[in-house]
Amino acid sequence: MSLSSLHYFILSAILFTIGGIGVLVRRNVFVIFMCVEMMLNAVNLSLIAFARYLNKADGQLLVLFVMAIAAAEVVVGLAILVALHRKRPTTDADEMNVLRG
Amino acid sequence: MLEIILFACFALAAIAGAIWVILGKNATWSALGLLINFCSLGALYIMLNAPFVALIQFIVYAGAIVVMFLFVIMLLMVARGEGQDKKPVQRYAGIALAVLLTAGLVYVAVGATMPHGALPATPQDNVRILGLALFSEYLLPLWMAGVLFLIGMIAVVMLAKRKREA
Amino acid sequence: MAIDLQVLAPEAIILAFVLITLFIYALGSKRSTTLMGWLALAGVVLAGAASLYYWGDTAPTFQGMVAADGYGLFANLVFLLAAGLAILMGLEAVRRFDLPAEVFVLVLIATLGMMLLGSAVNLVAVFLALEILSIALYVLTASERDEWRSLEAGMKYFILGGFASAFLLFGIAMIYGATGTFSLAEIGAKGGSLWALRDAPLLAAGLVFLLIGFAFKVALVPFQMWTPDVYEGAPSLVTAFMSAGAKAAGFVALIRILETAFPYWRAEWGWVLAVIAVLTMSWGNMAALGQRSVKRMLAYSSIAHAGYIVIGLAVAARTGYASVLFYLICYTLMNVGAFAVVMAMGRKGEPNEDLDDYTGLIRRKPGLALAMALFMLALAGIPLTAGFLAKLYVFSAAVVEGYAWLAAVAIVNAVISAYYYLRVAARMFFGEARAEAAPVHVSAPLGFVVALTSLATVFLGVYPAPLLEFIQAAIRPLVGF
Amino acid sequence: MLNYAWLVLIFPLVGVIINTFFGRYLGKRGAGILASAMVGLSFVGAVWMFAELLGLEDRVVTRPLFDWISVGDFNVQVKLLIDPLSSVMAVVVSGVSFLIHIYSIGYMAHDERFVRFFAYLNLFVFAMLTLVLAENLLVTYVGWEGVGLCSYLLIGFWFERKAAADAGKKAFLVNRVGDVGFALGLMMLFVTFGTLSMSQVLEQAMVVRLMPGVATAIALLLFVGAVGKSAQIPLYVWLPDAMEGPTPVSALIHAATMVTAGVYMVARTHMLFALSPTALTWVAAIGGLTAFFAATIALTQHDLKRVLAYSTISQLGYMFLGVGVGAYAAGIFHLTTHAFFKALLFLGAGSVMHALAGELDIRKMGGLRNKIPVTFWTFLFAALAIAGFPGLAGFFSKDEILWQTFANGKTLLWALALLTAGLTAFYIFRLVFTVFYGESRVDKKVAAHIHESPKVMTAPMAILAFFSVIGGYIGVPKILGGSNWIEHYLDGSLGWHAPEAAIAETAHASAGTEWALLILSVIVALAGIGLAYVFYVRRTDLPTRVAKSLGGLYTLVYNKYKVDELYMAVIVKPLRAVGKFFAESVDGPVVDGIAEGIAALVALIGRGLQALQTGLARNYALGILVGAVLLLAYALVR
Amino acid sequence: MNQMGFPLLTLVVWLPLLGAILVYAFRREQVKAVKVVALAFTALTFVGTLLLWAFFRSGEAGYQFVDRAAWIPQFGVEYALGVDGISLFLVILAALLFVVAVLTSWRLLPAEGMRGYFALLLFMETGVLGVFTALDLVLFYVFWEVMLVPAFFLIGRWGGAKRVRAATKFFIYTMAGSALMLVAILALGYVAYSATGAWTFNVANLAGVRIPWYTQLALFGAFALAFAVKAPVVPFHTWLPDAYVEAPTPVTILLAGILGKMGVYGFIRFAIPLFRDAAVYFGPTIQILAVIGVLYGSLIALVQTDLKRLVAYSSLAHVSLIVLGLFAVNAQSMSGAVFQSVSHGIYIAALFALLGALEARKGTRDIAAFGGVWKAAPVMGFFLLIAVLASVGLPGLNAFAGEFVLLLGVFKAQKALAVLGALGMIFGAWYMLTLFQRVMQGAAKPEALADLTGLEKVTVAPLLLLALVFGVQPNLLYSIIVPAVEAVVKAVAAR
Repeated sequence: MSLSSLHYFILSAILFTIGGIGVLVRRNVFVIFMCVEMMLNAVNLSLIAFARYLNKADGQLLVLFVMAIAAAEVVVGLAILVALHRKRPTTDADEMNVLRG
Repeated sequence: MLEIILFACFALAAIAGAIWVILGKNATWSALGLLINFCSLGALYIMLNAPFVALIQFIVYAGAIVVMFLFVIMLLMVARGEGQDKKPVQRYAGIALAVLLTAGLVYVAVGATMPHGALPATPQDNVRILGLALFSEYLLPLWMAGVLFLIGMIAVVMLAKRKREA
Repeated sequence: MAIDLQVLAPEAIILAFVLITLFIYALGSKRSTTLMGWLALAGVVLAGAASLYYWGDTAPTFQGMVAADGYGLFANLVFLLAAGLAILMGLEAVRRFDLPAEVFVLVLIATLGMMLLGSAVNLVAVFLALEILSIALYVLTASERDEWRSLEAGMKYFILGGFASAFLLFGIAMIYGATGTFSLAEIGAKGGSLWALRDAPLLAAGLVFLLIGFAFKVALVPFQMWTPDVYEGAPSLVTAFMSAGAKAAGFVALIRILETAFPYWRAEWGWVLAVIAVLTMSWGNMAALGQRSVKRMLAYSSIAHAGYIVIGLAVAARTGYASVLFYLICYTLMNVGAFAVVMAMGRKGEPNEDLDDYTGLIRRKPGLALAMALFMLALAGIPLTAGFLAKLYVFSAAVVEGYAWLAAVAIVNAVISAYYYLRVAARMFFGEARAEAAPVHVSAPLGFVVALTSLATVFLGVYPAPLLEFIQAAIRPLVGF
Repeated sequence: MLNYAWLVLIFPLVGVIINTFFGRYLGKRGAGILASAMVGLSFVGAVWMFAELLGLEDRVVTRPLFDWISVGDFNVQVKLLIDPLSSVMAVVVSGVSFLIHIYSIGYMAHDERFVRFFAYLNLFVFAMLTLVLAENLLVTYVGWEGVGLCSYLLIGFWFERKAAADAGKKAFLVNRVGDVGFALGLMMLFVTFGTLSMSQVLEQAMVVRLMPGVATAIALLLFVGAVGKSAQIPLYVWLPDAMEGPTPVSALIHAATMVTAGVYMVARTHMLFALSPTALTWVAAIGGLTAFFAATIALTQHDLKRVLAYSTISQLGYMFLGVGVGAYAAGIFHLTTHAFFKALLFLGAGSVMHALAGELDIRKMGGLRNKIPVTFWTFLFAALAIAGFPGLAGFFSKDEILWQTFANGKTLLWALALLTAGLTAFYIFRLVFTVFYGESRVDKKVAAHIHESPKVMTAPMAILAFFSVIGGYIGVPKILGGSNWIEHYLDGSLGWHAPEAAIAETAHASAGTEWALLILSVIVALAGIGLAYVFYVRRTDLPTRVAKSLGGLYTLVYNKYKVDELYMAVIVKPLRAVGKFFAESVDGPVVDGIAEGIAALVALIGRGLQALQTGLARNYALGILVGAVLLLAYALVR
Repeated sequence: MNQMGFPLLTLVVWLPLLGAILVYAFRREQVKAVKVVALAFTALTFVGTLLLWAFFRSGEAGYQFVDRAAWIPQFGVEYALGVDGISLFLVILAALLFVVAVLTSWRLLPAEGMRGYFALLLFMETGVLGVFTALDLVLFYVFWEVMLVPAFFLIGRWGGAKRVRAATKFFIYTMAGSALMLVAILALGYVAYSATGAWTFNVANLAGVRIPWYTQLALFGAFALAFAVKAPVVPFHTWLPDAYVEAPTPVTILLAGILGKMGVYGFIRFAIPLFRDAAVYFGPTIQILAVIGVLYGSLIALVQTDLKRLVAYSSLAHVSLIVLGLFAVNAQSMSGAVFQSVSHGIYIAALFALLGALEARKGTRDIAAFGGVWKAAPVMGFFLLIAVLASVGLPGLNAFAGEFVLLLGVFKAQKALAVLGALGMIFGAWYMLTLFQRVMQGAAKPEALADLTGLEKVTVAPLLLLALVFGVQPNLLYSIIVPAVEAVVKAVAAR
C-alpha cells in the first residue's frame, strides 16, 4: 500500500492527542506550553500532507503563518510567565487557582 | 519502499519525542524531547515535498522557540520536577478521553476519501510558488502576521519591564 | 490583481492609529498616556466613519480574503462601539489602576483583529484574525502586571486559548483536506452536494473542531469554564471589552461561516446549538446565583447571555441572525455600562467588587446607583430597556421557527437571572451604607461612558425601530433576501 | 296617602341622619323626641294607608320608586307593595316601635350614648318597614339584613361588656347563616321564574309547570332564612343571648318586630310554599317542635328576660305552626297579638329591672305587687293574654291556630301545641307569682328605694296592655259569633291557593268539635295558671322537690339542652382548628414550601456548578476535551 | 382620532410619569413641595379619568378613546390604548386609589427619601394605568412588567421588618408567573401572522383569529398562570400575605386595591375572549381553585393575630370569589365580577387605610394590643364599622350589589359552586366581625388612642361614601359594564 495522506493524518492525530494529554496531565507550566506547541505542530504536519497530496501550495502557506503565530504566542506566553514568576517563584499550574468558585 | 521505511522511522522518532516531552522528569528534559519532535517533523516535511517549510521549521521551531524555552527555564531556574498530583482521577479521565478522540479521528480518516494525488512530473520550484502566492493571494495574512509580531513585542516590553523608577 | 485598499479602509485606519499611538508612546513623555488615549479614540471614530461611508450593497473582497459587505461593516460598528467605550474607560483606568499605556495600543490591535474576523471570508484570514484578537486579549488580560489576579487570568486564558485554537486549526486542516480550499464560498459550493454528515466525515469532523474553537471563544458550555476566572482576574476595562467585543466577533464570524460554508447542514446543527443554548443559559444563570462578587456574577451572566444569543444562531434564518446582531448591540451597551460601574467602585489594590461594598450606594453615589440599577434591570430583561427588546426579538425568532420550547426555557432562565440582578439592586437601595465604605469617585470619561450606555439602553428599549431597520438591511448580503 | 307611601319609610331615615350628624346639638331630650316623632309620623302614615286601603276594592297597590340593579335579564326595581298583609305589618311595626321609642326615652335617660341609641332604633324601624313594604324580594333581603345589622348594633350597644359584644356578633353570624339560605332561595327563585318581584312571581306560580323538587327547594331555602331570623330550631341560639342588649331593644326587636320577619316572609311567599306540601309540613313540624322545646326550657330559667326570650321562641313556633298548616291569616293574627303582649311583658320586665336597679334574677325578687302597682297590673294583663285566658288577645289568636292545626288533620302537632299552651300558661304565671307575689327576697340596699317607673315608661305599657286585651277582637272566630275580620281582610293578599291541592279549609270538621276544642284549650290554660299558683304561692317548696325528683332531666333542661356547647364543639371549634391547620402547616410549609423548594434546588445546582470551577487550568482543558468528544461523537453517529 | 378629538387617554396614562420626573427634580429636603406636586398630579390624573367617564358613550361594547401609533413596526407592535366598559372603572379606581395612597403617605413615612418615594409612586401609576388601557399585547406586557419595578423598590425600601424578602418574593413570583405569557404573546402574534399574513398583537384583531385547539390550551395556560399569580388564585398566593404585611400602608392599599385587579382584568380582557375554547375547557378547574381560595382564605383569616395579615387573607378570599364569577361566563357573573373588583378596591383601601392609622398609633399590628378603641376614637370606630360592613357584603353597600349578582350568575351555571361561594359570605362576616370586636369593642386599654386626624378623615370618608353610593345606585356602573361584558359572553358563546 503506498503512502498517502491518511497515514500522515493518523500520525498528526496521534501527535495532537499526545500534546492534548500533556496539557491535561503535566502541572509544570513550561511543559504545558510545549505541549500546546506540539499540538500546533501536529496540525502543521497534516496541513503539509494535504498540500502535498492535493498538489496545492495553500497548506504550506498556512503552515508558515501558523509558525509565525506560534512564535508570537511563545513570546507572549513566556513574558506572562516571567511576570508571574516575579510575583511568586512557582511554575506549578495548580498554584494558580486564586480565581475560582 | 524506501519512502515507507523513512516515514516509519521519522514517525516513531516524532512520537517518541512527544512522549518524552510529557514524561520528562523536569522541564529541560521535556525541551529536549520537543527538539527531537520538531526535527523529525522537519524531516517529514522534506519528504512531503515542502523543502522551504522544512527549512523554516528547523530555524524557527527547532531553533528559536526551543532555544527560547531553554533560555527562560535556565533563567528562572525552575528545572525541578513536580510534586505529587492531588487529583489523579482527572488525569486518567483526560487520557481516556484523549484516546477516544484519536479513535474518533482515525475512524473519520479511514471512512473519508483522503486526498491521494501523485506528485506532478515536473519538479516545481517550491520557493517561487510560495513567494508568488504569499505576495498575491495571501498578502493580507502576511500583514496580519506582521501585526502578530508587533503584539509579541509590545507584550514583552509591557510585562517583563521593571516598574519605571522615574 | 490591483490591490484596492478601499476594501480595507477601516482596518487600515485602525492600523495607522496603532502605529501613531505607539510612536507617541515611544517618545515617552509624561502626559503622553492621555494623548494616546484620545488618539486611539480618534482612530476608532474615524474607522467608524469609514465603515459607514463604504456601507452599501456591494461586497468587494480583498483577494478573496476579506469581504467589505454590509454585514461585515455593520459588525465593525459593533466592535468599534465596544472599543470606543473601552478606550474611554481606559483613560480612567490608566490613572486609577496604574495600567501601562500600551493598553490603548493593544485595544486598537484587538479591535483590528475583530474587524478582520468579522469580514474574513477565507479560513486562513479567519484563523489569523482570531489569533490577533486572542493574543492581544491574553496580553490585555495580564496588563495589570503588579496584580497576581490579572497575571493568573492572563496565564489561564493563554493556555486554554492556545489549546482551543489548536482544535480550531485542526478543524481548518480537516476542512482543507476534505474540500481542498480555504475559501468559505467554495467550501459551501463543494459541500452542497453532500447530504448527510455521514457522507463527508472529514468535512463534518472539520466543522466540529471549528465549532469547538469558536464555542471556546464565545464561551458556550462546555467550553466556557475559563470565562469566570479570566473575566474576574482581568482589569474591568479589559473584561468589558472582551465580554462585548470578542463575543460579538465570535458570533459574527460563526454566523458567516455557518451561513456561507455550511448552509446545507443547518437542520442537523440547529438542534445541537439549541441544546448548547439551554445548557449555557442554565449554567450561567444558576452558577451566578451564589456569587458574592459582583464582577464574577457579571462574568457568569455574560455566559448566560451567550446562551440567549445562541438561540438566534440555532434558529438561523433571517430573523434569527438579525436578532443575534440586535442582541449583541444591546448586550454591549448593558454589559460595558455595568463593568464601567464595577470599575468606578474599585481603587488601586482595592477592587471593592463584593456585594457588601454596594450596600446603600444610592445614598453615597445616587447617579451611579441608578445607572447600575438600570443595567441590572436591562440585563434581567425588564421592559422599557434594550435588554427586554433584545430578548423579545430572539424569542420571537425562536417562536417563528418552531422553537417555542426553547423560548420558554430561556424566559424561565430570565426569571432566575432576575433574582441575582435584583439582589444587587436591592442591596444598593435598601441597605444602610457602612460608615467606613470608601468614597466612590467617578471621573469625566467614566461618567460619560456610564451616562451614554444607560441613555442608549433606555433609548433602544423605547424606540428601537431605526436600528432594527439598519440591522435588517445589514443581514441582507449574508442571507441573500 | 297611598301614593306618598315612601314617606312612611323616609321619616325614620331622616331621623337617623339627623341624629347621627346633628345629634350632639339636639341634646338628649331633643334627640329622643325627634326620633319618637319620626316613628310616630310613620305610624300615622301607616294607619292612614291602612284606612285608605280599607276603602279600596282591589287592595293590592304598588308604588314604584327607582331602578336598583339591572344586569342583563336580572332586573331589580325598588317598589313598595301595599296590600292587606303589608299594611297590617306596617301598622303593627310602626305602632309598637313608636311606643317603645317613648318608653326608651325614660329607660335610657342616663346612658351617655343616648343619641346613638335612638339613631340605631330609627335605622331599625326604617329597615323593618323596608322589609315589610318591599315588592321585590331582593329589597326584602336588603331590609332583612338591615334589621340583622341593627340587632347586632343594639345587642352590642354596651360594647364595653364582652358578653354584649359576643352576643351581638353571635346574633349577626347566626342570622347571616339564615340569610345565606334566603339568598340561595332567591337565586333559585330567579333561575326558575326569571324575576324576584312578588307580583310577577305570583302570576307565574299559577301557570309555570315546575319540576318536582324545585318548588320544595325554593320554599325550604326561604324557610332557612326564616328560621335564622325568627330563631327557630336549629338557629334559635342567638335570641337568648340577645337579652344582653337594653330591654327596649329586646322588646322591640326580639319580641315584636324583627323576629316576626320570618313569619311575614313565609306568609308573603305562601304561593311557593303552597306549591310544595312537603315544605309546608316541614314548616309546621319545625314550628310545633320549637314551640314545645322552647317552652320546656322557659320552665326552668331564673333570668326574667331569658324566660321571656324562650317564650318568644315558643310563640314564634306557634306562628310557624299556623302558617305551616296553611292558615297564614291565623299565623299573622297571632303575630299581631303577640307583638302587643310580648312587647308589654318585656317593657314590664324592663320596668322591674329599673325598679330593682338592674336585678334580673327572679329568685331575688318577690312581693312587688304593691310596690310597683302599674307595672304589676300591666304585666298581669299581658300574662293573661299570652296564657290564652279567654277573652283576651292571646286566647283568640292561639286558639285559631290550634283549631286550624286540628282541622287540617295534624292531630299529633295539635296535641303538642295544646300541651305547650299549658306550659306557656304555667311558666308565665310562674314569673307573675315569683316576681309580684310571695315574700320579698330583694336584698336590703335595693329594697330601700324600689320605685315605680316614670310616666314616660308606664304610659306606653298601659297602651300596650289595652291592646293586649282588646287586640283579640279583630279575629273572633265565627262560632263565637265574630266575623273573624282579620282573616277576611288578609285573604286579599293571602287568599291564593295552589290550583290542585285545594286544602279544604274547615269543611269536614263540624261546629261541635270546634266548641269542644275551645273549651279544652281554656281548661288547659286555667290548669296551667292554677298549677303555677300552687307551686309558687301556696307550696313554694314544691318546685325544689319536683326538680330533685326529676334529677338529670331537670339539669339538662336548665342548661338549655347544652345546645350552645354542642354548636361550639361541632362547628366553631373544628372550623378554627382547620383554619389553624391551614395557616400553620399548609399555607407556609406546603404551598410556600414548593416554591422555596424549587428555589433551593436551583441554588443547589448553582453551588454544584460553582464547585466545578476549581480554578485549575487543566480542569478547564478537560472540559473542552469532553465537549470535543461529545460533538465529534454526535457528528459520527448522526 | 376618537370622540375626544385629542389623545385624552394617552395624557391620562403618561401624566403621572411626567409628575414623577418633576418630583425627582426637586432637591432632597423640599419634602413639602414634593408632596404637594405628587398630590396635584395624582388628583389631576383622577380628574382626567372622570372626564373619561363623563364623555364615555355608555351602552356601547367596543373600545373608546382609542389612541394608536406605530411603535416597533418590524415586530408588528403598535402603541394602542383604549378603554371600554370593563376597564373604564378599573382605571378610575386606580387613579382614585393613587390619590388615597398619596394622602395616606402624607405623614405616615419618615421625611428622608420622600423624593424617591413619590417619584416611584407616580411611575407606578403610569404602569398601572397603562396595563388597564393597553390594547396591544406586547404594550400590555411592557406595562405589566415595568410596574413591578417601582412596586419592588417601594416595598423593599419603605416596608416593614422583613421587607426585602417580601419584595423579592413579590417580584420573582409575578415575573415567574408572567414569564411564559411573553412567549404565549409571541406565539399568538405568530398564529395571527400565519393566519392573516401580518404580525399583529392588537387584541381587537386577535379576537377574530382561529387558534388550533392544542395551541389554544397551551397559550391559555400561560396567560392564566400569569393572571392567577397576580389575582392571586390559591396555589399561587403565598406572596400575598408577606407583600401586603411588609409593604408600607399606602403601597398595601395599592397592592390590594388595584394590583390584584390586574390579574382579574387580564382574565376577562385577554385570557377568556382570545382563547374561548380553552377558557370553557379550563373554566371548571379554575372555578374549583377559586372556591377553594374563598374557603381557604377565609379559614386562615379566622385564626390570624396580625391585623394586616387577616385582611390580606380576606382579600385573597374576596378576589377568589371574583375569579369564580369570571369563569362562570354569563352576563350576571362576569358583570358582578367586574363590579366586585371595583367595590373590593374601594373598601379594601378604606380598611387598610384605617388599619394603617391604627398601626401608626400603636406601633404594632398584633390584634391583642388593641381593644375598646371605639370608646376613645368614635369616628375611627364608625368608619371601621362601615368598612367592615362593606367588606361583609351588607346590602345597601357596594359589595352586596356585586357579590349577589356574581353568585347569582355562578348559581345559574354551577349550583354547588354558588353554595360554596355563599359560605364565603358567612366566614367573611365571622372573621371581619371578630376583627372589629377585638379592636373596637371590649374593655378599653389604659392608654387612650387618638381619634382620626382631619387628613385621615378626608382620605377615608370619600371611599366609604362611594361604597354607599355604589351600593344604593349600582346601575351607575352596571349600565356601562354590562354591554361590554355581554359582548365577551356572546363571543365565548359563539366560539
